[in-house]
Amino acid sequence: MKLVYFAWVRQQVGVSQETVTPPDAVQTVGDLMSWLAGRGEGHARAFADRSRIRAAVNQVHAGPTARVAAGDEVAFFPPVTGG
Amino acid sequence: MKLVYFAWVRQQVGVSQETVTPPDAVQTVGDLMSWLAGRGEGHARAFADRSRIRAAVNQVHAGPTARVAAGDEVAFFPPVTGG
Amino acid sequence: MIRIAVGEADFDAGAEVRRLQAAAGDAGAIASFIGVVRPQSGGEALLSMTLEHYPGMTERALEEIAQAACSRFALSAVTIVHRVGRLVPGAQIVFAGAASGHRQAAFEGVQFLMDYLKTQAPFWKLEERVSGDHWVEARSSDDEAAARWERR
Amino acid sequence: MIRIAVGEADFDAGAEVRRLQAAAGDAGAIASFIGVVRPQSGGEALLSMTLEHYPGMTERALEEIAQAACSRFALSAVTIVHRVGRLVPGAQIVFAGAASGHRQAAFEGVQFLMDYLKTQAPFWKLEERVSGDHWVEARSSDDEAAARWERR
Repeated sequence: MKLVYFAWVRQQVGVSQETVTPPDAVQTVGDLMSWLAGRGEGHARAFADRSRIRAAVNQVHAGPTARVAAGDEVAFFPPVTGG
Repeated sequence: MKLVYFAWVRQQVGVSQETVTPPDAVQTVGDLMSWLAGRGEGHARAFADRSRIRAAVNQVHAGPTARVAAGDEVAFFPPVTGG
Repeated sequence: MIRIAVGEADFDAGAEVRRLQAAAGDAGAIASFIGVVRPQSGGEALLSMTLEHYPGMTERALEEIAQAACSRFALSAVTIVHRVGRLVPGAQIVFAGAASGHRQAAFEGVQFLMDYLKTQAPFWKLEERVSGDHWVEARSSDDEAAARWERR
Repeated sequence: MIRIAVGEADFDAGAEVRRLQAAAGDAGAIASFIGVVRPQSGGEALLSMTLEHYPGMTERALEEIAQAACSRFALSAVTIVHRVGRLVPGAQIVFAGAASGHRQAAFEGVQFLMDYLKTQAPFWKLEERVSGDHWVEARSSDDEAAARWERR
């Protein structure tokens, strides 16, 4: 599973992307966030307040109950501020 | 008093402007329209249906009860259609 | 800054936008509208559109509309350019633009300009069609569009 | 016709407007919006604004927003140009334009584009101020602006 991070989420995690193989119990975006929060200090800081994080699965906006699977590209980022 | 006409009002009256000296009884834009309607065939046709005519006194939109006086520039035209 | 221009010459919409930007100062939002002569009217081909206006009153009316928009929507710059004379399909008729610190104000400013321009500024359109010449009739939808600003 | 462009290069708003006009066909109404980097933010001078985005998803999101606007407002042409990278105050950030047969549809089309762009397209702004770097926070007013289209 490919993970990509943007804006301050990227800065706190410390990398812009990484490839991970989460355990089978990780079925949703929400599960993935919980699992990622335990991966280290940067990840813990980034995912400390999930209300501040948005996600996309395969480049489509996705809520915490959206399913994730091996081979997916999952992105985590703050609410967007373009325009 | 200077009168100016635009669009089909101008075409029906037959001139784009004229100088007139209406009688003292002509006090308002409405009075002026009634008086002008009697000035000839073209004028009669132009002012036949007053609901279709708008006016300006000294280049400011004016209703039928607006006052007119010697020296004024009074314009008659259809509802505007610019833009 | 208010810029009003009425004349036969065509205008450069890009240059007008740049001018608004330059005049906008701190304003980060610039909205604009361009009206173009359509190729059809009343179900038949339009050969040309001739715009007549009331010189003197036109500029005065546009200036008043621009002033009203500036104070109502806190605009930092407004431009209205309106052509007169004979225009062919595809030709630009009007440019209206507004600069503001907020995008909603910029959008509403330009809509206000267009709604009042269409109901207050002394312009008249004569269409030359295959079937003959036709004066364009004022539309009640334009009156209603302008009236919505009165109700607020 | 839908035109989407995302990149570091500056754009020519005038050329974009002319392109919309050329693509507009019978459409007589063209509305557009330009966003510019402001010189101030949070009460202090802004030195620069860096726009980060999600390559791939950005273009897809903009395309979807443009498609939605086209079908909803019967637009004949839509353009969205969005810059990324480091921009200084006064620099253009975004151009959004729509062509339609009716001015109200053109205005609403561009407002829809901007409201969804601000809440759906994956862009993030990092402000460089004298006091340090600050990520721009999403504004609830932008969410509300986008939500009004859902309610209709």
